[in-house]
Amino acid sequence: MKISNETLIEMLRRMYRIRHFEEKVIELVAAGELIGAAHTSIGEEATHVGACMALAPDDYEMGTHRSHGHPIAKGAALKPLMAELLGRATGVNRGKSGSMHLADFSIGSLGETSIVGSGLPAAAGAALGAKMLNNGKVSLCFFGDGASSQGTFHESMNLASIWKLPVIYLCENNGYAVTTAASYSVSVKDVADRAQGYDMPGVVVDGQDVIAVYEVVQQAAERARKGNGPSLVEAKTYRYREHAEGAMFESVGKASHYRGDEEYNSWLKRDPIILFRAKLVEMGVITEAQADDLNQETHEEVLEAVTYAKESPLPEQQEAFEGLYSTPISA
Amino acid sequence: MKISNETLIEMLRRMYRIRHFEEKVIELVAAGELIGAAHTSIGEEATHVGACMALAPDDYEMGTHRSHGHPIAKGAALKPLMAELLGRATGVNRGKSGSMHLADFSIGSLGETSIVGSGLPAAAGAALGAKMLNNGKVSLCFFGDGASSQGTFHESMNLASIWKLPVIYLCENNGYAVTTAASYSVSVKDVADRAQGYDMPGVVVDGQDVIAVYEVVQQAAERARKGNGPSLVEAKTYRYREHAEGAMFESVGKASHYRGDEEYNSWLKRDPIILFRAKLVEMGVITEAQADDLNQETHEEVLEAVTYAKESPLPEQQEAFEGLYSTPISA
Amino acid sequence: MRELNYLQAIREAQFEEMKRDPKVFIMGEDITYSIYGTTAGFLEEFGAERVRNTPISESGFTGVGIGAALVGMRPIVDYSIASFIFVAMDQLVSMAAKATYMYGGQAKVPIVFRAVMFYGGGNAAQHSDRPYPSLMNVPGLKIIMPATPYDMKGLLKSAIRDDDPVFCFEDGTVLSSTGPVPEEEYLVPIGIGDIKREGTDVTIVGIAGCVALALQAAEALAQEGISAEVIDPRTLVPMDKNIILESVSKTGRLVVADPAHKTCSAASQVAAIVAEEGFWSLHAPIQVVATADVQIPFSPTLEQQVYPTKEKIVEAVHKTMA
Amino acid sequence: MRELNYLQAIREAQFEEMKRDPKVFIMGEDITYSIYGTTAGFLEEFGAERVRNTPISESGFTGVGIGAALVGMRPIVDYSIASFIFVAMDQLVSMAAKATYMYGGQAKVPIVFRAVMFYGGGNAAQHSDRPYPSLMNVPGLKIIMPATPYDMKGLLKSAIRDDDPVFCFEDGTVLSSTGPVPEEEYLVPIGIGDIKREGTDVTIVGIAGCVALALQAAEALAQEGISAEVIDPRTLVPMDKNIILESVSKTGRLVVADPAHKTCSAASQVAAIVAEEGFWSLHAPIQVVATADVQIPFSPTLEQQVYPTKEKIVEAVHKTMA
Ligand SMILES: Cc1ncc(C[n+]2csc(CCOP(=O)(O)OP(=O)(O)O)c2C)c(N)n1
Ligand SMILES: Cc1ncc(C[n+]2csc(CCOP(=O)(O)OP(=O)(O)O)c2C)c(N)n1
Ligand SMILES: [Mg+2]
Ligand SMILES: [Mg+2]
Repeated sequence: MKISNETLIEMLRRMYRIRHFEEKVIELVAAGELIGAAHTSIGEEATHVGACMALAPDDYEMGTHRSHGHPIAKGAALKPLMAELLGRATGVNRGKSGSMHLADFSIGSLGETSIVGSGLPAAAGAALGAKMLNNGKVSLCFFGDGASSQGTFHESMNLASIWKLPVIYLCENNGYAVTTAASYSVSVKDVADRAQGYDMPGVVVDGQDVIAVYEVVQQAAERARKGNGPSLVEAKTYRYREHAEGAMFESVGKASHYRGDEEYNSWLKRDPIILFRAKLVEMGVITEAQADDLNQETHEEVLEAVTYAKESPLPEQQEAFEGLYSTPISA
Repeated sequence: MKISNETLIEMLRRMYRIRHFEEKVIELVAAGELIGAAHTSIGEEATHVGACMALAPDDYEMGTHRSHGHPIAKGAALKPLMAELLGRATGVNRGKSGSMHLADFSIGSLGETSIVGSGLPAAAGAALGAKMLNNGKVSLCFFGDGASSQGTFHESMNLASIWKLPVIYLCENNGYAVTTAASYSVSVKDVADRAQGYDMPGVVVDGQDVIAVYEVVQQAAERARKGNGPSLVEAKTYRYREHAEGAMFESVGKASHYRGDEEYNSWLKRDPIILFRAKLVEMGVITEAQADDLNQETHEEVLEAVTYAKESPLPEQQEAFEGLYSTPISA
Repeated sequence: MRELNYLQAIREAQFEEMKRDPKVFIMGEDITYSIYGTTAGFLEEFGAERVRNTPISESGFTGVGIGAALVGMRPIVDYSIASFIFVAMDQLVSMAAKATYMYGGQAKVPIVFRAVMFYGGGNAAQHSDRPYPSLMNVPGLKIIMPATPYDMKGLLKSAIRDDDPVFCFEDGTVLSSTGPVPEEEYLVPIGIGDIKREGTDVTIVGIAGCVALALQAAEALAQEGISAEVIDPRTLVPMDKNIILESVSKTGRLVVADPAHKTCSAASQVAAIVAEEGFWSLHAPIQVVATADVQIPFSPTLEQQVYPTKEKIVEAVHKTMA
Repeated sequence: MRELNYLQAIREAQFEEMKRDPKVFIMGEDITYSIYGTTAGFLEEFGAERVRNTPISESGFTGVGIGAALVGMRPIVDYSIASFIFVAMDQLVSMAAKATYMYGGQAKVPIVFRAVMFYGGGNAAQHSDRPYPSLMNVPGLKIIMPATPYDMKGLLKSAIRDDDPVFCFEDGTVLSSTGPVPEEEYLVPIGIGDIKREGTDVTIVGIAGCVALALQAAEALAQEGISAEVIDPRTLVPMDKNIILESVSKTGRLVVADPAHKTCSAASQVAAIVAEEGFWSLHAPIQVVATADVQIPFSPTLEQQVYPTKEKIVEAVHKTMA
């Protein structure tokens, strides 16, 4: 299936956006301007973008504690996201959620959730809603290799299968849950193998190859829209940073050597952005110059987002006590 | 592998014991002498007994709300069990547990638990304990087709596999969870197929054939004792009664026709006791007369258990407030 | 007026709301067979899409309900027995209760959770829980606890129309109790308590099944010439403080009766509110009559000991009058 | 005397008990890497059998711990952050808390559950829970809440030696706080409170991190000539009522400070106990200073608003003196 140049270029743009956004997050954490746990997606951009671009703009997406890249890949505006990370009133969640729980309902991002495994059932629920509302949407749920050990994985896969829900479970297997290797915690070679146990297709894909991810997710989405039910896709990818930003994890990383240098460097060589950029140039979709511009533009977008965030007001103290309910109490 | 006549006869004895015990339970419920939910195992005796007899007498066993047959199959004395069902001070649990939560630690029955799926992790834990204590024991966990949809199933299978725990997961697939067909709620043909997802053997066995169950469980137990880890065994069986005793379920059963007469009768024809008894006679292990005696003896054991229970005192009221802790509070 | 029992009131509320709004649907284990009667005839009326049997996957289908609510559906999740909600606790706490606030108002979670508390029937520790206090400590959930068929129908209908997650706890000791329920449509607002009996000497706040016990106690006390006012908060979160404080300001004495375990019970919360905000009205110590802090034993001889009773409530009132 | 911080006290308690008893082992996610330092060096010392990394399966490994305890092991289950225990709630409630009672004493469940409550650090609603009140309503669990390094080491060692399930909640706001911890072996008994500061005018009961705030408040109040007595129950279940009631009988005034959400908090329970059993000693309304009944917001401007503070405690004391 042919992917339009426009789409290909948009993919690269979003990958750069995520990369620049995350690099800025690292700076802000180091500078003490961004507090709380912050998990970056550097190295996993192809998985995020390939999956989200394969969906319709208003399809549903749910994600994880590694929360920034998913909505950006889905097309979220950067300013409200960055403002959220800096706890501003203009944050997409009004400064209520911070880094681990971004959401942008305007582009189908129904919420990143930081309790590992907690988003899987709700993603099936959004798919059930789509089915009952007959709105033709599909639901995609990002989850990690670590999350695949939660009971909610099993329950969600089973429910999605027996009800033939239009949902795609996308396992971002970056090899580790914090310091714990998937090779230790997952009792089977590929998480995708577990799809058999739920009578649904299970596909392993190279998570550093955005086009490969795009294609398998597009097939899964088609299958879902046709009413043929859910799919499990496992993207093999890698995070280039420690589990989270902040000294604690740095030291853990350094001290533990839970990822050998050799492994680490071999993955660095497969930087999804470098690979995809080279491919597009080679394909003649863009020139090096145009690619540099994309890089430049997205970097500026991020800088503008930071400026916007820093210039935005903090929430009124009173707002801490507001917004618990959607239906105010009659009493 | 040759099974001794002694063992074969003991199997039939325990199957009769369960049958008579359960038939008495039905009477006691109907008479209003046994209160609370009571789930019988009539029709599933071969699965209980085949599995438990394949274990060593002091191996561990954990079970479900359908709680009577498992400890009996494991070799528990009937009197304390029946006394428990009648809420007597002499009950195996001092009248604290009733029908759904029998346990007899003296024969390795570590507790039946009535929250569906809640026993699966603890069974893996008993296996971990056996491994760490190096006591050579294996742990067997009964669970239903309905329980296989709980997240604890997934988590337990994965943990048992990565830690190579000496545990046997025995799914008693009687086709239904209350009124819900496994063919509806389980997304795969056989629960045993899910073993692949945990890199452990998964075997389907005829749950009406006590010797077949005995043999697969014995192999699983051997594997476990050798340190080769867990197994999943699925016994296809059937309950001849409604989900639980009591008018509510009777009416549900009658009204719902969730099990067609044809299906029901085809399973009745495969009554595990009739089949096994005939086989033993045919094998020349026992005579019809000896089989009648077994039937008679076990029936009398049950009657004695009822007499014992009825003659036993009720607990002292004060005991309601005792036994919450094993270590009394220093304060 | 026409009389219905508590289960019929649940059925009617669900039936009417599913008729009214096609976005309302219900799911739970064996729900099409309606073991307790609250969805009798629903499969025929609304079809299998809106009356969904679930596998035994409480966290899974709770989360499915939440996700469906996030995109505009209005699910009713029926757990049958309240002891099973612990399996779904994370979905209730981390997702249902937190989404609206955490996502800055982007998320609406119009979902109703229902569970019957089957205590007192010899089902022992794992089937007799009254777990609402554990959820009362979790901001974001609304918790209703109707004690009569009238309140049940009216509150459940309000819950289904509410845009927030509402947990409806049903008391197993009053399932067959009947009471007047008008034919015509009505709602009972969430967050408003009710004076079930007027009195002047002592206030008895009854929770769930203890409302009926409190009324029996009030009747007995009347014989002795003690005039007890019986208050039913009906909603535990948000709690109608004022109706309790006003009653206590009149009577000066408070007994709280609650089927939950005493430690951190709803009754303790009521006592704490009055000790903080109604202290100057009190003429005597507050008395809490709740279930003992032990697990629920099976044997009827034992089980009968642990719960609040009419007698225990009367005795508590006597203490406050002493 | 030698000083240790709170995390070092946890580490030392675990280390000593694992040395003492080979049946003690510990499991949790990434525990061999000891992200918080409480198991630093354990892998080298005790090996991978007794220092077990778990997959992210909180119900699964909680149940595994329970099963291992049933057959004679003495597991320590480290959840790291307290917000994750909801995933394991059913195993905690239906299995750990109920087994001993329900099986008539046949089952012993010697297991320790540990979780740090990381609130106040900008981790927002899903990572900032202080969930102990939800467990206080569940009979069968013992719940300890050490507020100082000394109490932490002594109580945790007692918990590991206890034959019942003990939940140890650790307060994230005091992790780096230091205090004297003797070199020689000692135990702090479960169920016994402690007077952290003597006083005569008002009793301040502090829970977890609020003990430190209460002491700061007492210091400030001393400047005004108000003598506050600070009580730390140290164990929430079973609660040391007497130490609280005796203090209130002396001071006649009570403020309870608790980082939990106010509704059905530990503070509400303390207030209820005193309103019932210490009423005649009270000269003024009880004041509860707890976390507001909203979820925890991320933005520091917002998050700072919701928790108890030294100032709020001082203000509450002023109210009781007014
Ligand atoms: C229920 C729960 N347990 C533990 C944690 C702590 N935690 C946060 S992220 C994480 C690792 C998740 O690994 P994975 O699912 O592979 O996602 P990744 O971080 O690799 O993207 C853990 C253990 C949590 N947030 N929720
Ligand atoms: C967590 C939980 N959910 C629901 C129930 C109610 N319930 C009791 S038994 C049962 C069916 C169990 O089916 P299965 O596992 O196949 O065992 P079977 O009864 O067929 O032996 C259900 C739904 C329960 N006890 N626990
Ligand atoms: Mg990972
Ligand atoms: Mg079954």
